[in-house]
Amino acid sequence: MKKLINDPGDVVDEALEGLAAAHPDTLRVNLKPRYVVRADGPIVGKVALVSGGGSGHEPLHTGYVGRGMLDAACPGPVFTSPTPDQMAEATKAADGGAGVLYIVKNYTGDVLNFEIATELAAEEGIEVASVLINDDVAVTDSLYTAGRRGVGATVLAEKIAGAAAEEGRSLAEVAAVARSVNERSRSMGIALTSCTVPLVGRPTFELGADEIEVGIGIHGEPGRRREPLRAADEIVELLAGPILEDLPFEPGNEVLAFVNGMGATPLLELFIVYRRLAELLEDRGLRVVRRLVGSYITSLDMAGCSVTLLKVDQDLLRLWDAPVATPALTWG
Amino acid sequence: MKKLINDPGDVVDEALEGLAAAHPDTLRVNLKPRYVVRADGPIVGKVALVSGGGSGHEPLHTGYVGRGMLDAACPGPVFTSPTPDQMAEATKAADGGAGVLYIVKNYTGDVLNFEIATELAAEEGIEVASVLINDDVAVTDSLYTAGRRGVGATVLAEKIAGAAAEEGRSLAEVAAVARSVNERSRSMGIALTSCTVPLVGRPTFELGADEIEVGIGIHGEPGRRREPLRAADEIVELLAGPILEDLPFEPGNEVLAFVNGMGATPLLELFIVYRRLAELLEDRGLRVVRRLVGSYITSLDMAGCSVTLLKVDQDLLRLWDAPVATPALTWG
Amino acid sequence: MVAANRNYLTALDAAIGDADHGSNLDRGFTAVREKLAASLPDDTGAVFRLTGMTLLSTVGGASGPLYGTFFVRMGKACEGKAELGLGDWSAALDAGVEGIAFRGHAEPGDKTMLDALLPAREALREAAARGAGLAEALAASAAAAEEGMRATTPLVARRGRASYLGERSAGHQDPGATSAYLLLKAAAETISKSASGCAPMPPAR
Amino acid sequence: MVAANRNYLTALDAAIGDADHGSNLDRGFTAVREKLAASLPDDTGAVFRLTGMTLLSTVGGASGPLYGTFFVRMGKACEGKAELGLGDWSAALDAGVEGIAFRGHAEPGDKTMLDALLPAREALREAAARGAGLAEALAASAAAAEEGMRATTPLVARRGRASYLGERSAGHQDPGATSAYLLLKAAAETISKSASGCAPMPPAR
Ligand SMILES: Nc1ncnc2c1ncn2[C@@H]1O[C@H](COP(=O)(O)OP(=O)(O)O)[C@@H](O)[C@H]1O
Ligand SMILES: Nc1ncnc2c1ncn2[C@@H]1O[C@H](COP(=O)(O)OP(=O)(O)O)[C@@H](O)[C@H]1O
Ligand SMILES: [Mg+2]
Ligand SMILES: [Mg+2]
Ligand SMILES: [Mg+2]
Ligand SMILES: [Mg+2]
Repeated sequence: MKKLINDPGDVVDEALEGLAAAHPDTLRVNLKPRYVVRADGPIVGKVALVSGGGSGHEPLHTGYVGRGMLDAACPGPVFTSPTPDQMAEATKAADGGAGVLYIVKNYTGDVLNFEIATELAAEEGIEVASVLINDDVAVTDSLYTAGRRGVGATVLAEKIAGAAAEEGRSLAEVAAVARSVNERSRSMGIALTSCTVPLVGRPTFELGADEIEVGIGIHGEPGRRREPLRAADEIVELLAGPILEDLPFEPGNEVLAFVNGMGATPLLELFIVYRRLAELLEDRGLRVVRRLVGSYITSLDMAGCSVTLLKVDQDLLRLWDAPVATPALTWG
Repeated sequence: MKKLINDPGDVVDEALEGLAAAHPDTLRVNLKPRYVVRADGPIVGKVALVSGGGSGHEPLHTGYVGRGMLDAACPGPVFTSPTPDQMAEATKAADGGAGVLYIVKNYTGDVLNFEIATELAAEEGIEVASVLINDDVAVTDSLYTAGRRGVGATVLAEKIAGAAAEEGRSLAEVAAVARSVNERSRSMGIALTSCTVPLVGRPTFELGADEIEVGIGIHGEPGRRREPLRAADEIVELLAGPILEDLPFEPGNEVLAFVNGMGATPLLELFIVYRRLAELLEDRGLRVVRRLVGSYITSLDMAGCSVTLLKVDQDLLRLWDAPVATPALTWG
Repeated sequence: MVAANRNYLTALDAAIGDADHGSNLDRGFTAVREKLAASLPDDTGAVFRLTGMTLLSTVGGASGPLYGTFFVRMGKACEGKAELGLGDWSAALDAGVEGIAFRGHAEPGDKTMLDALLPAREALREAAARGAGLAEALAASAAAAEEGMRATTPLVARRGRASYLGERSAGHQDPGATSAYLLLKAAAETISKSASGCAPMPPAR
Repeated sequence: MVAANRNYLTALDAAIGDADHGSNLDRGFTAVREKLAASLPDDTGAVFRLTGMTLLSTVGGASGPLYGTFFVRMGKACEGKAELGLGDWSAALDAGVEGIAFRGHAEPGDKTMLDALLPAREALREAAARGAGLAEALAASAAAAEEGMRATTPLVARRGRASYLGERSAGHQDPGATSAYLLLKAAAETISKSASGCAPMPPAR
């Protein structure tokens, strides 16, 4: 395993210390238990957004703490959801008296731990609402399973709901915005290589030199199937097809198109992917009105990419454009 | 070779098309010859900043075109400096009548091609000044060699000189600012893995599982020496030592600390690197007043990092903080 | 027990999950051991409760809330008891297993830890009904868990991370069912060593 | 010639440079071939000049401006000449090599293309002085370039990208010296085939 780390068991805490040192004006890091909060929080009278999940997806979630996005993030160990006590502490630290929204990626661990945190917050008299993100079309949806994973739409929901909270909307309204982002988003990803969990020291799965994993999540889980390596343009078609069909996205729809790198894929390649995606969407009669290209929700050192489409409306668009000032997303 | 690309010969043009599609509000791309200009340029009465170099270092330079930074960038083929005709066209497209500053990384190819471009611009009656960036302490400096490479300081010089130009300073003044950034900056990098040039299809060099290359540049050149892999903290010490000695940086100095990823290294690891760097600088009595952590000047899919320190003064600090709106750097 | 099997559990989780089940439980049970070493409550219920609360706040993932709830519910069932007879063990296991079902909404055959735990609690009930000794009963319960664990191999997962793999999850043994069996086996072995039953769950190793 | 040796030149450049010398020159000479195929000027000087301008605008890197300048200067030296005798060739090579030295500021022994070109132009001068035939003279020139090229191997680079390697650049043959030799060899072979000399640099293949 070749990584810029010290003791593999210290990866999460040391990265958090580095994050704190690198962004002292934006955020504060607490290590026991682990959570990250806005440096200027809690914001009295504002709905607070709290998210969290396993580490290894950086900049998600800790890099999205700041004005216009998250009030707090709870990082778990690598690929392991955080615990209820972290979430409870983060909730108290972020609460500005207007309620707290949990943005929860749909993984059993995240769901259960946030569920217990919700019970703990209720005991403290803090009003909490939760929105589940489950945008991954690679997973067959069914009432009788754990359902679809939360992937790319998480970034969009955190940005857009964050802007809604910043505007002073109520807990129910902010939750509705986050839910709407999730309902209007679909994603799918592929891996060129596995990732290596520091405490494990070996790649989670082995891929041949000419193979890709199709339908991966963000935890180094193997995907739905293995296929031959192919040109970037064909990979885009492989990803866009199921996404477009699923919602479905239809001619005339205005969309935000998001090409995401899995951690070890350079920007040069992501732009090659985006090029074909933009072309394909135009061919299908969709109007791409906003774009995001970069490594925003990753899987350690995995090479690969995911595509997310969000069907926007005027409100979502305005909220997307609203100012944001976090380590990983900044504009306006 | 596993990359998200189509024909390896099309990598640069396709990535440029993707960049153009992804940032239509910020920049325009011209393909024959290749250059990228601000969408709102040329800015009449403003000194124009033009840079360029081989591709494969993204977001450098194309991702830094926009308000407060570059007016134009000329991307060459992968790791090969662009040609004088591209530069001449970009110069004409960017020129706002107040002169043009070339920011040139010190590589023979870049230097010679920009030299010829300067001759061409003179024929067109455009006033051009050039600033050479050569901040890499891994290379022994000498009058009789090609001298030191330009690496991390390039990003800082483009941002800071870009702000100076935006403020309306004269060509000589903007050039002086860029020169000052270069003189006050020092960098050094290491690689955990080689990169693979698309047209070559194999890694440029082979590194053992327990080896790192120390003193690498940004073109997959092997470094000054090979050493055993070690903990991130020790790698930081390996890099910081020669940097601090060289300028030298001294107790009480205010510095901007920049930890850069080489392309395939995830943010999690860069923050672990930054953590130790911040600690070490504090121990040496330096005051870190600004920080930049991320993959800003890369070497395709190389894993590794570089460290750059800039000794700031009040003017440089103010210019660093000034608003910037490019695909890869945005604030204010 | 958990520390010794850390890499085994993680390898199982690498095949159909995210390669962390072993380190998750190791982190949790290491914390439990430290807590119990610092002060071991007399009350078995309190031991279980402390174990559960510690797992809840240190494990994370899916298994943290599930095993946490398991032990907290067992603790409630054993409240105030210094020693546990077979009937107490059976009632405690019932409560714990129901806690997991309540928290995780899994059904039998979903390829989860429940597929080891449900047969284990049945075996314990039966042993109690036929008046078996505690050590024998716990051994039977662990054996049933082992069988349930093995039976997860051909299943297609419907809960947890393995469910994302769809058909590809078949052919691999479930990590959570495996850790559940290992916990029950450790309990059986401890009780059998301490001869006449009654020691609470051992500070897992 | 260049296309056939693309991978060889790139491999040399991978060892002490950035693995692009072969593709750089291939790109350039492919463009030259197309330009000359479209319309071949009568004037040898114009052919060289067009070659140089095309290399300048298509190669990039260090070798683009260097070989570009080389051919542009050769073109100037041959201006207006439809055929080149040995004296013309020698004057042209002198001009070209001086162009490279002017542009690149390299000294003999810096481990660059000059280390092949300087001995080549000496050999051509000498051959002209002793009244050799054109084909023989160009062959001698190519042979001197080959020797110069081989002599770059032990050198520590002081110019170009290889200089960043310091001592580690020793033990590798310089890619630019190699391509310079290959160009001169191609010129010698073409002239020797066309028997009585005078064809301009062949549309390199
Ligand atoms: N809904 C559920 N009900 C019961 N057990 C579950 C459920 N979801 C997952 N599990 C169990 O949890 C185990 C995985 O635990 P672990 O790897 O620690 O968590 P994570 O999946 O979050 O990484 C699975 O092997 C399975 O036995
Ligand atoms: N200053 C110089 N003078 C003469 N030749 C040089 C100089 N610098 C580099 N070269 C030659 O250029 C060759 C490298 O060319 P190429 O790989 O195409 O460009 P780059 O180094 O920019 O990638 C070297 O092998 C060397 O022979
Ligand atoms: Mg996990
Ligand atoms: Mg090059
Ligand atoms: Mg797991
Ligand atoms: Mg080269």
